[in-house]
Amino acid sequence: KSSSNQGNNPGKTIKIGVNMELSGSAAGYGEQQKQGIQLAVKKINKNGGIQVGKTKKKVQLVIRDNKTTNNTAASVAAQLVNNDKVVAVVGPATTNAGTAAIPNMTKASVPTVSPSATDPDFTLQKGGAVQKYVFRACYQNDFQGSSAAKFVTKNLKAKRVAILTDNSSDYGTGLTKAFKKSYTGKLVSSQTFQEGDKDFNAILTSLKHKQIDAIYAPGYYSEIGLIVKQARQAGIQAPIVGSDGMADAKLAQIAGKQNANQVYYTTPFSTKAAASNPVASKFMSAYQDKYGSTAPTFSALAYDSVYMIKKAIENEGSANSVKIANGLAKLKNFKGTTGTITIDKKHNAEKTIAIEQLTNGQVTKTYDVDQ
Amino acid sequence: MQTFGQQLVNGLSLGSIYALLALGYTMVYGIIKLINFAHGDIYMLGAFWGYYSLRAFHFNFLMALCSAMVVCAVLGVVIEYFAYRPLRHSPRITALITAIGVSFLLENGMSALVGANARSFPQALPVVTYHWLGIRVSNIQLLILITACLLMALLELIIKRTKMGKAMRAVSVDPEAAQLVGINLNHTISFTFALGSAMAGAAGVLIGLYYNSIDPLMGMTPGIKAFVAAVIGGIGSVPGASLGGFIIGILETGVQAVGLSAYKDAVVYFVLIVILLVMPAGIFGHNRREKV
Amino acid sequence: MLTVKDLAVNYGAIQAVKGVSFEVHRGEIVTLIGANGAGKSTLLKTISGLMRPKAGQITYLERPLDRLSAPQIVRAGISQVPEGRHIFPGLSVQENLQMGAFGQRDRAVFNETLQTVYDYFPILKKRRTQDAATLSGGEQQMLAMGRALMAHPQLMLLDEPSMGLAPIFIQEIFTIIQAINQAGTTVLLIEQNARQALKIADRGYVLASGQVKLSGSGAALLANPDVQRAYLGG
Amino acid sequence: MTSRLLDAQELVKSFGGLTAVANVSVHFDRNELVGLIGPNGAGKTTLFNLLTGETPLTSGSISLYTDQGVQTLNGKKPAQIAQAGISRTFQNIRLFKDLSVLDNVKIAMTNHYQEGFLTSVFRLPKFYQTEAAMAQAAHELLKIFDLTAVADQPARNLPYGTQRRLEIVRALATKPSLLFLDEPAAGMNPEETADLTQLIRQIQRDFHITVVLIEHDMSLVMNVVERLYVLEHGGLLASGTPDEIQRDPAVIKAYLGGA
Amino acid sequence: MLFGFIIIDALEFAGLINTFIENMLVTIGINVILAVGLNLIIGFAGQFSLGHAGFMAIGAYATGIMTQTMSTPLGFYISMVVGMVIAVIAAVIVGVPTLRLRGDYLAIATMGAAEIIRIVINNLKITNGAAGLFNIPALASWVTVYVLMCLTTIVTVNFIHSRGGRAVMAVREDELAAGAMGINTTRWKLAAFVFGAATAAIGGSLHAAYIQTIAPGDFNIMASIAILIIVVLGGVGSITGTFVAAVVLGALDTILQNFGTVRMIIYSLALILIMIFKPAGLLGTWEFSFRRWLTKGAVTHD
Ligand SMILES: Nc1ncnc2c1ncn2[C@@H]1O[C@H](COP(=O)(O)OP(=O)(O)OP(=O)(O)O)[C@@H](O)[C@H]1O
Ligand SMILES: Nc1ncnc2c1ncn2[C@@H]1O[C@H](COP(=O)(O)OP(=O)(O)OP(=O)(O)O)[C@@H](O)[C@H]1O
Ligand SMILES: [Mg+2]
Ligand SMILES: [Mg+2]
Repeated sequence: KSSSNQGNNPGKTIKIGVNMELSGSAAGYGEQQKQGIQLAVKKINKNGGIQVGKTKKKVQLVIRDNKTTNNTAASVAAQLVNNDKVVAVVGPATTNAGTAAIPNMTKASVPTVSPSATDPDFTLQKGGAVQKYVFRACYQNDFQGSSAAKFVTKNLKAKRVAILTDNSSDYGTGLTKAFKKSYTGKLVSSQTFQEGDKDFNAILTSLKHKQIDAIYAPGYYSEIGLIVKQARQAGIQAPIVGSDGMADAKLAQIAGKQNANQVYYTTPFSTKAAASNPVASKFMSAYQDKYGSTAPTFSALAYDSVYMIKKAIENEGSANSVKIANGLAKLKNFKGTTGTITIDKKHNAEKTIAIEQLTNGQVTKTYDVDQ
Repeated sequence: MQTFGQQLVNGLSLGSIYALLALGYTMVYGIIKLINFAHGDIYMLGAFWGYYSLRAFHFNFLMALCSAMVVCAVLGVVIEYFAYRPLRHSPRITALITAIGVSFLLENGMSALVGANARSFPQALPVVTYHWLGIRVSNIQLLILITACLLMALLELIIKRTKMGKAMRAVSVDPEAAQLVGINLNHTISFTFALGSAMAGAAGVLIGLYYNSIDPLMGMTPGIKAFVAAVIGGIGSVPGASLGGFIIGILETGVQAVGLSAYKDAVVYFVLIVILLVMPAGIFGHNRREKV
Repeated sequence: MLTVKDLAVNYGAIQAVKGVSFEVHRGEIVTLIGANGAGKSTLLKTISGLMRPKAGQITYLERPLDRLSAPQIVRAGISQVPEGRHIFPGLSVQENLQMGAFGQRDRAVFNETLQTVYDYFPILKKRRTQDAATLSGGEQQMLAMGRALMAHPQLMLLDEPSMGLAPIFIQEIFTIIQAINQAGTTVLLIEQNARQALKIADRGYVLASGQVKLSGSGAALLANPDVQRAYLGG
Repeated sequence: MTSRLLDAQELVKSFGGLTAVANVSVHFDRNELVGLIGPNGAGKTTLFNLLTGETPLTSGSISLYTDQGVQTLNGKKPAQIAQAGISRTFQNIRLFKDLSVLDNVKIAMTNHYQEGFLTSVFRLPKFYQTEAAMAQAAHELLKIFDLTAVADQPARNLPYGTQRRLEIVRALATKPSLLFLDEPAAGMNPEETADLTQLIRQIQRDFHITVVLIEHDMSLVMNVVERLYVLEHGGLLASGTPDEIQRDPAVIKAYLGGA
Repeated sequence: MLFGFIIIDALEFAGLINTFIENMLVTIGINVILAVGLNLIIGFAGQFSLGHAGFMAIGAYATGIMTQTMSTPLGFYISMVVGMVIAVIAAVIVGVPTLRLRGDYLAIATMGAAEIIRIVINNLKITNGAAGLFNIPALASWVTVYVLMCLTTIVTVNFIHSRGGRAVMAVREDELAAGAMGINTTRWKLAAFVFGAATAAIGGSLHAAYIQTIAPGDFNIMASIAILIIVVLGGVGSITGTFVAAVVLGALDTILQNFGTVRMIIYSLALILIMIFKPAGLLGTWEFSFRRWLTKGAVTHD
């Protein structure tokens, strides 16, 4: 009753909320995203802030932890929009927490940009209409999964594929679903694991004698790294193909450099391509300076999320939350670290996808996948 | 057959890890009937100690292992002193909640301190893989298995043969009477925590080395599994904890080997329930039915 | 040997012992009798360090006891046979006796004491490898006494050793208490079986609702009509 | 035999290698006061446990004679046996310590005052009627045993002797025809024991029930019981009137002692 | 209770309660429902169950799935009843064998059972696997939650103060003695367990319909533990304590949102300290003068 449909307006500063998984099971990824967000805001403020009409306004972050739980994500969303009066929110990182936040965001007419919620339906309402205030900076699963399937068929010429899915989140299962939909070869085996699992020897041993041409393993680097390591140690040399959740330098560290061979993953954020992308290379070096390591994909996506909001404000010439949502919906050819992004009708981020190949832990080759 | 042998090796290595953790659980539970929820997190701290001692202090592997055991032992004693000792005469469920609190504190404290991210563990021992009848066994797998068995034997020896061990048994059955024969309750309980936590520290370093990946939440799931292992084996019993660990390890491996990986944990819990229904105090537990 | 002065002990808000004073001299058997809930067990627990006094002093051989922990008190020469026996189930009879000598380091002394205990209680020797939990009530009581003896006490505190025992055992237990006393151990005995206790006691105190109501030699109390009416069944 | 209440034939109970009760046959008639004595570990409590279903029989048969005819108790659960009219007290007091004295008694009446789930959860009028009836019956019992003053106290606050008395009241509240008392005088001093002796006589008289008691205190046993069974090493050593038993040399040697 | 409702509603109309506060109140309300049921099982029946979240999941998924096609208030209540029925069946299946176990063994067995429920949900098609269900119609408002919270509490308290409640407490105090008094201990333990499960399902339904998103991860071991914490913190065996603890923890959780990353550190420290200084829980077994409370409860109901 107190919430207006006019949305929130900025005060002296532009308040951007962060509804993020900073504790709980997704804390590792949430933390990387927080780093990207903070890096972006620091840079924006160093340059004087965001141009709103005629004045420049600084950005103020309000960071809140949603504990990787749905009801806290909803509560954090409510607090950000009602009490903190933010004009836009970045996060949550996961689809579940993200969807839990949507009703409260919508009620307050404040847009939210998730750096990494990948479920195809995340941005959609029940009937299929678009969620007016929900956006994302990453691919949705269908796109990434089908790209992987194409790559496996065309480039790797794999006729027999085994799937190893992270079964504890929508990320792994969604990608698997998408992969299965477009892969036409033979699925030899489809097994699952849980977030936090460390021992994959049993599954890998059972795959060993099945004449597999490739393994599709969508998931995060912490588990896939171990899968790569244990597969190679078990003597499985088949290519391992994954998704952007493993696009992280830690993958090779965990797997061991000598094991990280014939590893491929779909990614918007090619470290190799970054060299030719000035936005990305600047971000890379800034991240390296601040945190002393190679920038992970999640940080890059979160960084882009902030800049997408900035761009929307500048385009609209207003930092009113409803206007920002309009601006985000109309975003075209936005140059981000993860590529050139256009927001489509369903509020998905359209951008090119690349596939990177690791050899001895280093990115040695980048493939383009044409759609 | 080869696959079977390989899976057996997989199961045994996984089982020895659970066993190593279950030992600490079973000891602490045996003596003060506390499900020490923080045990898995002490194991995590052991792994992190190993990580830093190898990287920053350039310890060799053995030194890292031993120092982690010492550090974790001290930590276990400190936790007992501050968090559990004040509650010794309170309902057990209160101490359980405190243990959960300690567990949260260690997990989130470490996340805040070093970041929630997974990191790779320094490879302090070069991996050597032995082939035998087509079965691959790595030196680290052997190391873990042997360490688990050695520590188990050592523990059994301490409990059955030494004076402290007898004191532990006495305290566990009747703390008041134990004091009346001159046993210092606090020392005995501290000793138990030290011993149990040292096991967890050793497990932390070994597992860090084996899987090469550690993070602040790594203790949560294995902690619960290890407790389940201890219960299956008959909580309070050292051989039981080891047996329980191996049962779970082999069970998980078996379930995944036949392609039911999605139901791996469900099967473990199902077997747990079935075992408890047949043997309500676990395999080696004595079910002392209350005598009226 | 043992002096208790104005001792008060509480369980939370409940005052179980309200200012009790008494003495035990070396070589004596002293008995405390009194109704249920009079505070007898509480008193013993306080002497042996399981509970802390709220007020008053306990001195043993000129030393204050109230600062010492239970294990320290055992080492100082006081051992208790607790109410309800409290043997260690799961440990064998012999292990139970070993636990009794927990503070003891000298192997020879240990063996000698063990021999003495087996002499008092030959049945325990027969059962020495048996799990203590499977002993009968009377045997458990003997084990509890044997275990206390293993610590080589100078002062032995006995809390209702005859409770729940068959008449034939009761006689035996009192005989053994006398024998232990004869061998040089001072005994503080709590009993519901007041008649038997007073018969073997040098002196006795009558406790009622946390306070000493009467005291005197065993024989005098036995003859006291009040005691007869209240504690000896007329 | 019209006055027979319970017949136990050739009861055997073994725990692993140990035979705690070996081939014991006992019977109890209506309105009897029977004693059960024997050395520690003779199997007295175990025999009670067998008769009340607490411990399953190894072999043997137990029959209860009720108005509806003969009923076998073999294999029945304690709760079923209690419902059939056998109640007991325990060697170590087992009251519901944190509950009030009144609730202790009401709980024992559970089976005599049925109130449906919905009736009680939604507080229909019948609930209040049943509760009132139950409370009244409970208060009447408490009055007989002089416990009215402490009706609202938690049981743990009562002195030991009173707790023993409450345990007997609780057992009576189940409206038994047969009552087992396991060492009711343990830990009581002679004065309290004398009171208890009176009480047991009174119960048996006023409630017209059969009472069987285990006791080591001969002043109590020999004063109240009409008949005695003596157990030793799980077997029946002797049975008879108190006078006969007191003179039986075997019983003197195994149990009573010389004094 | 009616009174509390009027006050809060008035505040809402006055605009003092925004979505954020409402969110907090709803969470507290749902937690009260869950914790009251668990307190019945743990505090009154003395059965240490660690699987409450499993039954909550059943209620939540019943609502999540059924209201996809029946997105009306009636559909919501039907789904709630269906959830309760399934939860009751599941509780019987789980309870009959496991309630023979004691203490921590029971805890670990119920935890295992709840995990099995969760894993099955995680792998079923109809539940949409790990992705869970979202866009669940918003059929529960703050009012629904409040009314159901009062209703379940009243029914639970009425149960506790009836013959069944006494039987259940007798089982807690001394199972053996209860059996000897003719109380069918298995049956009453099961009754309490099933009752608790049914209320957990209500909590789950409300959760699904209010948050509009559910996933198997919402109902893991940690979720069961969170409810357990409320029960113990309030005082095992005190329904009033459960209320107080749910409110205190709900408020604490909300306040801690301001502490960013260290929120969980503060939370865990608070937990440890409260337990050390208040080992019997905030209220022990104390109950708010419930004679008056009960009559008031009966009035609101009748
Ligand atoms: N753990 C306890 N908590 C609270 N009160 C207690 C506790 N133990 C004993 N009491 C109370 O303290 C008083 C004294 O108890 P104590 O056991 O010392 O009596 P006692 O003389 O040994 O009796 P008994 O002959 O029954 O052994 C009693 O009123 C008893 O109810
Ligand atoms: N549950 C059990 N498991 C194993 N042994 C048991 C069990 N219950 C009783 N016993 C054994 O059976 C024998 C008889 O025990 P019971 O308790 O019946 O003796 P009692 O005659 O009541 O003795 P007391 O007079 O000391 O109470 C004892 O040797 C006892 O150790
Ligand atoms: Mg006493
Ligand atoms: Mg007996």
